[in-house]
Order: sequence, then structure tokens, then C-alpha cells
Amino acid sequence: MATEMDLLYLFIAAISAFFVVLVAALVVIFTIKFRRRTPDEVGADIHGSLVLELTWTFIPFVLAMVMFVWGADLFFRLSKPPADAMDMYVVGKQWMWKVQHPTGVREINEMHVPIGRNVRIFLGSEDVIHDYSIPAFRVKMDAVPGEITTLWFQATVPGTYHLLCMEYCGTKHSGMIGSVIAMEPQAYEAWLSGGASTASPAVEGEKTFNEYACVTCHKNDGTGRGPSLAGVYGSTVALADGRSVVADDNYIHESVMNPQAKIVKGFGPPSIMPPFQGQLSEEKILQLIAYIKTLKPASGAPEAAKKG
Amino acid sequence: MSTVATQERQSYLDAPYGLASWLLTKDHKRIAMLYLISITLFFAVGGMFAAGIRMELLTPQGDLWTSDMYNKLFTLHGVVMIFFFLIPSIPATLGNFLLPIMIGAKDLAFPRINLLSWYIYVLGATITLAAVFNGGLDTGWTFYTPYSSVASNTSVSTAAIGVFVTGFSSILTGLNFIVTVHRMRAPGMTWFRMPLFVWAQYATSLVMILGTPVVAITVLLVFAERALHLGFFDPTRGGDPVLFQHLFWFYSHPAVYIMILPGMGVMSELVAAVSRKQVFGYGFVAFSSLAIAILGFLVWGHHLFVSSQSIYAGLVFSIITMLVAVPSAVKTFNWTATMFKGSVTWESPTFWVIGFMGLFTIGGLTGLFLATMGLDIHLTDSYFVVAHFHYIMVGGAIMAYMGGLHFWWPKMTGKMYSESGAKASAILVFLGFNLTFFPQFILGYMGMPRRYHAYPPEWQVLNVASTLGASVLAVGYLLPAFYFTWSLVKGAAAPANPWGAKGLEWTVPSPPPTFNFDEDPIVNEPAYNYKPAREVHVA
Amino acid sequence: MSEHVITPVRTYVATFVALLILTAVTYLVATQDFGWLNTPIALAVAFTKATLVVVYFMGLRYNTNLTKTVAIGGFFWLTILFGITMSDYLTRAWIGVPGR
Amino acid sequence: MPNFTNSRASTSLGAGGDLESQKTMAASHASSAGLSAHGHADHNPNLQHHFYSMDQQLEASTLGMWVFLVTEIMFFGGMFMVYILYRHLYPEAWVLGSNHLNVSLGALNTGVLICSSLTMVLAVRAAQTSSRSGQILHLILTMALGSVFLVVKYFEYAQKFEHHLVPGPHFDMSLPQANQQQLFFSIYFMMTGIHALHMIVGLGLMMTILVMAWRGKFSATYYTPVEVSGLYWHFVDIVWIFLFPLLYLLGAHLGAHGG
Repeated sequence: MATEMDLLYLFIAAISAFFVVLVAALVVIFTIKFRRRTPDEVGADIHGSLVLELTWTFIPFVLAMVMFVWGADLFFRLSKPPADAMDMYVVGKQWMWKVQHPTGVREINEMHVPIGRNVRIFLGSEDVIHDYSIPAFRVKMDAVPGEITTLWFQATVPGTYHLLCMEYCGTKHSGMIGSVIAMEPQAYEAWLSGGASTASPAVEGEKTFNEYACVTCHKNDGTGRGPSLAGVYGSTVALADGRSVVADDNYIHESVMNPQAKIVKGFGPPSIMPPFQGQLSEEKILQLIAYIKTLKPASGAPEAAKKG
Repeated sequence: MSTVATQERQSYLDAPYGLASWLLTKDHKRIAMLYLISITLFFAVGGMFAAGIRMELLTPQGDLWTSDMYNKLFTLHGVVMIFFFLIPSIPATLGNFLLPIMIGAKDLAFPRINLLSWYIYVLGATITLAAVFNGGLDTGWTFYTPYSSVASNTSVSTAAIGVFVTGFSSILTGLNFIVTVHRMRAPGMTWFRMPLFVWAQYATSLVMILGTPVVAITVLLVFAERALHLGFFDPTRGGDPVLFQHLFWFYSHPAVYIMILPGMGVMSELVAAVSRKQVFGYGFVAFSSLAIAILGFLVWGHHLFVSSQSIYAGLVFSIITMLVAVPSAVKTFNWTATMFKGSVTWESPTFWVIGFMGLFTIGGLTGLFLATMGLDIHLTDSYFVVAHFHYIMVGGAIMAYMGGLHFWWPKMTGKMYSESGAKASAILVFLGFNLTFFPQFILGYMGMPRRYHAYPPEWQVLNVASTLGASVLAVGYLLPAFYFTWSLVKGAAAPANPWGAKGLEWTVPSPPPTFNFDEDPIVNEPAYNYKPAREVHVA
Repeated sequence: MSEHVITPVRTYVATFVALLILTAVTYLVATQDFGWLNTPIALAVAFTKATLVVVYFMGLRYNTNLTKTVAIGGFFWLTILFGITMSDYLTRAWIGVPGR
Repeated sequence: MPNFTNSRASTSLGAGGDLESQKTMAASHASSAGLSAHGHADHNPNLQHHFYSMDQQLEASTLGMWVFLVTEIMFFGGMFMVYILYRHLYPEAWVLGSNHLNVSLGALNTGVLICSSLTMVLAVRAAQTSSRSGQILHLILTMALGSVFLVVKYFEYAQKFEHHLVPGPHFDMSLPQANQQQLFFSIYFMMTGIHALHMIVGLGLMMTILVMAWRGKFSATYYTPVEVSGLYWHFVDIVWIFLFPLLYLLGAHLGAHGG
């Protein structure tokens, strides 16, 4: 993606350079060629020409549209992470980045990634807006408190790259930096195994799921007082007020924080689930979501969640 | 030259004399002078903050100021330069002074409201300075929540009220201009005989009227959230920080057109006057001002491409941002075409015109990089953005403001300034500006974030070049202070029409009498009606 | 328009009564459950009341076309703010979930 | 430095062309731009020096007030934007919050404001018909109704303080969806608070107009200040016309209306 972005950059730079040189040259040439010779000399009586006006309205318009289409296409590809990507969970907290790998290894301000594999990052923020940015990979996404945002990239060349916070977030905004270390896959696996063997986010999520008694209501076989969460991630959920929404990260994040917002049909208003706003940190919610994603509908379960 | 006539007829400068006559004046020309003094002061204050920033960035590790101090420096540089210099600069000084004369009116529609606008500006400035002196402000001029409403412990509330009050100053100026242009034009001054400067002021006033109230309420909501615990944008209470960005940029993008449109108006006048030729495609240039003002309200989302905004909404914003670039291109090409077969003088205003044309074109085109969604992911919040908006605001708006100030200085003060000084200043500003901000495009593409107090060492060389350029730029801006004050004291008396330009303001003596015209003018010819030499009717 | 037309008191009182009736209508309609229709009706009634005040009480009838455009322009600009901002929030979920 | 000397007789720009033809042609333009014949201005003490005629002054003032009202529309528009988004995001919390509001007081206030609009417009009409007593009577009535509105508002706010419904540290967190209801009340207080402020400014305006009417300044030829302040008053009434259904009548059909 990065090379294509450079290409797009050069394309627009070329067009801009052409027009800058054109305008600057014309202005200088006209100033010299048509300089005033006698004090009361007056310019020619030219009012304008429709043809010229249309040409220099149409040409910039066409060029702008070409830039727009190419840019939008690139943007869409960068906004939709591929399905096979490796999930990473990153939470921004005033002036540091807490990173957790799918196997559970945690890092602060550092991120080791294997080259050649798509890496998808789920971004959360505990306090103010931060921005997770790796200039070398040409990617950037704000970490907005109260929401989960995603970005993805694929490292191609091993090395250490800058990781910078690019949304002003206070005193040590310029200190909230770190590095992304791209490694050969085997080296990454070796590093991973050497790392502290903590549980993977999904396992951590399951621990929180039990610890906060979610399991008492959300039973996979649908007999619990709450809706079954098996296979819910990505499916379309019908709500009590007739709307139907896609159960993406933000839906789960919101339903955990403020369950009354979108109540599933059949578990009608008011929902008996207490709000967890302020009790669960962003990190715990990201782990919960990782756990919920692992819940596949048990084959033959009576009330299989509706497929998206 | 009728110098004798100028002396015995009282000019607006010495009609009634004394401080009270200035502080309670209802004369649009005097209010323009009051504004000129106050915004020049704030230009100096903002410039000092900029000097602080540039000195800090000489070294990669932040060793000159603490990071808190640096955050306050760039915040106050932004707030002072935008709200207290750029937005009022051309409309409140050149606009206030010239608009009534250019359309043949004795004064603006509401002279008392015009004076009130200046007092509100002073009040807003005092409140903001109060915020500066007790704790400063470190939220960035953008006041992004939840940092500004929850996390920052600087005097955000006072600064918010300061900005809130100052907003009404530009609302009242805009209101005055709209009513004046609609209702007070001299007989014969139809819309298509008005100078293009008036068209640009009219378009800017539309943006002031429709945009400024939204930032007033947004800033008030931030104040209410801090002072009265009303959690509008507080994520812990279900508020959405991105809503703040929508409301803020709904005004702040049109605000950048408030800053550049008057500059374009000045340029249309200057290009026509220095080449003594009808502006090429008058109608197209006039309507492109309106097009920019109106389309400017539909594009604010290009500031939110990477802030969890829906990608489909991003599509709409990106395509309309591309559309809003077209009228600017049309204007630039029309100015260039105006100089074709003109009789271009090499007096100082021409230097400012050429400077503007070069820098504004670069500024405008680099906007296309940021409007392209794919590139904006990499470039947003980097020094590329800093360079882009400085090319538009400093290269465009301030270059035009300086050009306009030089072009109409004889008319406003009745004194001629030193030509060589003005040319030197223009060249210094052009060179210093390019040396300051062109390296920042490269820094931006290399990924240097904006608002960084310390940065990785490999970017130091370009930052040192940028700081060097900033010092040259500072000298370029200080020069006019000297030769303008010198001209007030020792300058030669200015004739009514030193540049041989067309326009109602050049038919009245310089400086003009209090009520502008001895007899109400009748207009019966198009604007910029430069007739070839043989038809000149010498009385 | 040198001689300004003075509206008879009858028109003012009639507009006044109409406004009171419409307020009662808004109240009654709000107490019945029309499902999703409730808000559009409430807005429609509010708009009619607002236009009544603008046209009769504020005398937009006798004003120049310019003042009319200013009044309509003001409300139109609101729709720009509301419409485009809501277009962001309404289309956020369209991106869906990767792999679906 | 050559310049284009302007002939002293007239400052018209025309190069060549005799004076008389320009004057007649300009006069025709003059009428179109609503100006009385060139040079001859109405002799009315209230005519400000830079206007040609009373009509031009009245038109300019009303246009000026309408443009100001557009800025007020955009000002309240910002708050309505916040209202629209959060009602879209948290519909149930909005209904719960709205149920806490006292609809009867709201309806009473709407009626009071509509009456004050009527008395305001009759005051303007009294000025147009140069009836000094009519002006004074209707202005006092308008101010009285405005004060009634503010008093009712005071009682409503007092109720909210009692029931701990004011966002902040002592907001009643036991309510369902307490955080989102706190959001509703933030917007409720902001909108009705700013509206009440505009009412207070309106009363101040009425007071000045009343004093001027008392001195008999207004007549059929000069009633601009009354008309302009009338426009402002009607605008504040229109804002309330939108606030009432959107804030008070949200959950009315659910019938659960607390005090």
C-alpha cells in the first residue's frame, strides 16, 4: 500500500509542480514583456473569453476528479482490513501505548510484527484522543475514547520503524512515541515464545467474562436471561425497537458500557443488564470482544445466532 | 496635482481632533485605523509565539522550553494569529476603509455597530490575554475535546469565552458589509460595476454570518462542560468527542475562506491596477468568490478522515473539497490572464502581487494532496498540513494584506512610503517564507507530526533551515513597520491617484474627507475601465 | 414601497388564534402514539407555527425578496449542518465487519 | 505621476459624455435602488446622515436585523445539532429524560410567548399608526408576559434542582441510563438557559423601546426601532415553538409524566 501511496503522491506532485511553474513563469514573463513603457500607458482592452474560462475550469476539474477516484479507492482498501489478518489490541493511555499480541504477550510503546502477514490493530483510548501512526507504513488512525477504531498494514522489510502519536494529547504528546519492529516470521515466533507467557486476549477475556458474571445470563444454548453470544460477532442483530444493526466491535463496546442503548429483540426494554461504564477498562473490553469473537455457534444449538 | 485643495479641505484624520473623537468615532475610516493598530499589535504578539516555536525546534530534544510551555506557545500562536490577526485583518482594516468609498456610500449601513464591533474585539482580546497571563492555554487552537474539556488544567474556560466574544466582532462586521452592499450602493453602481474587492468582501461576510455563530456555540459548550459539568462531549457520560470536531470544523474550514477570500479581493484590485487593465473574466472571478464561500460550507469533513468518521461520509467531503479547489484555480488563471498585454508597472505593489501568485498557487495545490483521502491518511496531522495552511494563510492572506496595505497606504494616510523599502521587504518576505515552509513539506511527508516539542534527530537539518527562514521572514515583516512610520512623519504628500488606478476611491482626495464624497457620485461605466491613452480626457 | 401597508388587527388576532390552536394540536398529537410518525408530525406543526409567525407577525409578506431569501437561507444552512453531520453517523456501520 | 483629474463639476467617472445625460440616466438608477432623487434627502430628524431616505434607512435596519437573526438561527442550530445526534444515539434515554419535564408548565409558557408575540405586533402597529398610548400599553403587556415566562421557567428549574436532575456531582445516578439522561439534561439546561438569556436581553430591549415610546419618538414616519425589536422578540418566540415539542413532548404518548 505504501508504495502505491508514494505513486499517488508523485502523481499529484507532478501536476502541482506543472501548474506552479506555469503560473509563476507566465506572471514573471508578462511582468517583463508587458512592463510599462510610458507613464500614462494603459493595458489592452480585453475583457475575457468564455472558451478560455471553460478550459481552465474543466481541466482542473477533471484532474481533481482523477485524484479523487484514485485516492478514494486507496482509502477504501486501507479502511477494510482483510479477514485473515492477525489481531493486535492497542490501547492509548496518556502518553504511552499498551500493546497486546494475539498470544497474550504485552508490550509498552513497542510492537513486534512478522513481515509478510496482514496485521490488524484494534485501537482504544482510556482518556483523550490519541493517534496511532506508523509513518513508514503510511498508516494512521485516531484512538477515540468511547469507541474502537481499526487500522491494518503489512510489513514487508524487516527493521525498526517510528511509532508516533499524531493527535495532540497533552503534555507529553511528543513523548508518546515508540517503535514497530518488523521481523522475519521465525524470528517473530522465537521472540514471541521468549516473551512473558501470559494468557491470550481471548483467554483473558473469558476470565473477565466469568469474573463479572456475564456467563450467568449469556449462555451459549440460549437458555440464559440474556441473548446468546455464540457467533454473534459480525451477524445482524434485530433490536427491540425494530431496528437491526451489524454486531461490530462498537456495538459490543456500547452494549457493555450502556446496555440500554441497543436492546436485542425479546429481551425488551428495560434491559436487566447493569451498565459497566467506568468499571471495565478499555483493555478489558478489548479482551472481552476477543473472547466473544472466539464463540462459534455450537453445532445443533437450538437458538443459533442469526448469520450476518 | 491639486495639493492645495487637499490642505484646506478637512481630511478624516484631522476633522475633529483628540482621543475622544477617535475612541467614539462613527467614521468607518477611523474605525479601520483603530483596527489597523490593534491587529498589528496582535500580529507582533503572534509572531513572537512563532519565534518561540521555531527556536525550540532548532534542536531535536526539547531543551529550550518545557513541553508544557511549548504546548502553550503553539496554541497561543494559533489562537492569536487566527482569531486576532488573520480573520479581522483585511475585512476590518482595508474592508472597513474602502468598501463604502468603493461603492459610493458615505459610510457603512450601521456606523455605531461598526464601532461596537471594534470594542467587542478589544473586549475579547482582553479576556484572551487574561487567559494567557494566568496559566496560558495548551489545547491547541482547535480546542479538541475531551482534552480541552476534561484533561487540560490550563485556563481553557477563560480562553473559550475570549474566543466566543471575539466571534461577535466578525459577525457584526459581516452584517454591516452585507447590508451596506445591498442597500447603500451609489446610483448607477450595479452589482456588475462593483470592484471585485467588494464582491470578495460580500462573499466573506456571508461566511462570517453563517459560520461564526456555530463556533460561538461550540466554544460555549466546551465552557459549559468545564464550568457547569454539562457533559456534551464527555465520553464517560456517553458524549461523542467527534461531534465536537464536526461542530468546530463546520465553522473553522469556512474560517480559512474568511481569511483568504479578502486576500483574493485585494489581489483582483492590485492585479488590475498594476497592469492597468480590466480584470480578465470579471464575472467568473466575482462568482468564484461566491462559489468558494458557499462550497466552503460543505467540505469540513476532510479534517476528520482518520478520526473514526464514516468512510462514505469521507467520500462526500473529499469530492466536494476537490470542487472547491476549482474556483480558486479559475481565479489564479484569470489573474495571470489579466497581466497578459497589460502595462505592468514595477512599483512595489507588483512585487507583492507576484509573491502572492507564486505562494498562493503552491498553497492551493498542496490542498489537493490533503483532499485526496488516500494521501490524507499519511499526511494529516503532519508538518505537510502545517506547511499547506501557512502557504495559504501567510503566503496568500498576509502577502495580499501587505500588498493591499502598501497599495492603499497613500489613500489611507495621505503619505507616500519608500518604494525601495517596500520592494526589499517583499523580496525578504518571499525568500524567508519559502525557506521556512518549503522544508516543512518534506518533513511532513517523512512523517514528522505537528505540535511536537521534541522530534527524532534525523529531521533536525530541515528544521534548522526552517528556523533560519523564519528569522529572514521576521526581518521582512519588521521592515514595513519602519518605513510606514517613517512615511507618516516624513513621507511626501500623496496625490489623489498615485498609481493611476480606476475606482471610486481614487477619485477622492487622499486622505479622503470625513464623508468621503463632496457630491454623491454617479457611476456610469464598468469597473477597471482603463481606456487607451488617446481617449484620456485631461481637464 | 414608500407607503408601508398597515395590517389590520383582524389578521393579527387570526394568526394568534391559529397559533394557539396549533399548540393544542401539537400537545394532543403528542399524547397519541403514532409510532415513528410522532416526530415528523411534531416538526411539521412546529414549522407551520414558525412560518405563521415569520410571515404575519414579522411581516415578511411586505418585505423585499432579499429579506425572504435571507430568512429561507438561514434555515437552509441549518439543514446543511444537520444533514451532512448526520450522514456521517448514519453511514458508520455500513463498513460492516471484516470477513462478512 | 500622472493621474486622471476629475472635473470639479461632478465626480462621475465617465471619461467624456456631457453632464446632463449622466444625471438623468443616474436618476433612473436611483429610483431602482430605492433612493430618492439624487441630492434631495428626506428632511426627517431621525434620518441618519449617510442614508438618502427614511425608506432606505428602514429597509437597511430590517435587513440588518434579519441577517442578525440568521446568526441566531445558526447559534441555536449548533445546540439542535447536539440534540439531534444524541437523540439518535440514545432514543430511550431521551424519552426517559423528557418524561421528567413538566409538560403543563411548558405548554403554559408556549401560550404565554404566543400572546407576547401578539402584543408585540400590536405595539409595532400602534407605532405605525402613531398612537403613543397603544405603544405603551402593548409594550408593557409584552414585558409582563415575558416576565411571566421567566418566572415559570424559574419554578421549572427549581423543580429540577429539587429532584437532583441537574448534571454534575449531585445528579441522581440511580435513574435508568443515568449517564445518558445526564446528557439530556445538559442539553435541556443549555438550550432553555440560552433561550431564557435571550428573553432577558429581549426584556432589556423592550424597556429601552418603552422609554423612547414614552417620549413619543415613534410615529408613522419613524418606527424602525420598534419593528426591529419586534423581529427579535418574534424570533425568540419561534425558538421556543421548536423547543417545546422537541424537549417536552417526546415521551408524552407513553403517558408517564413526572412532576
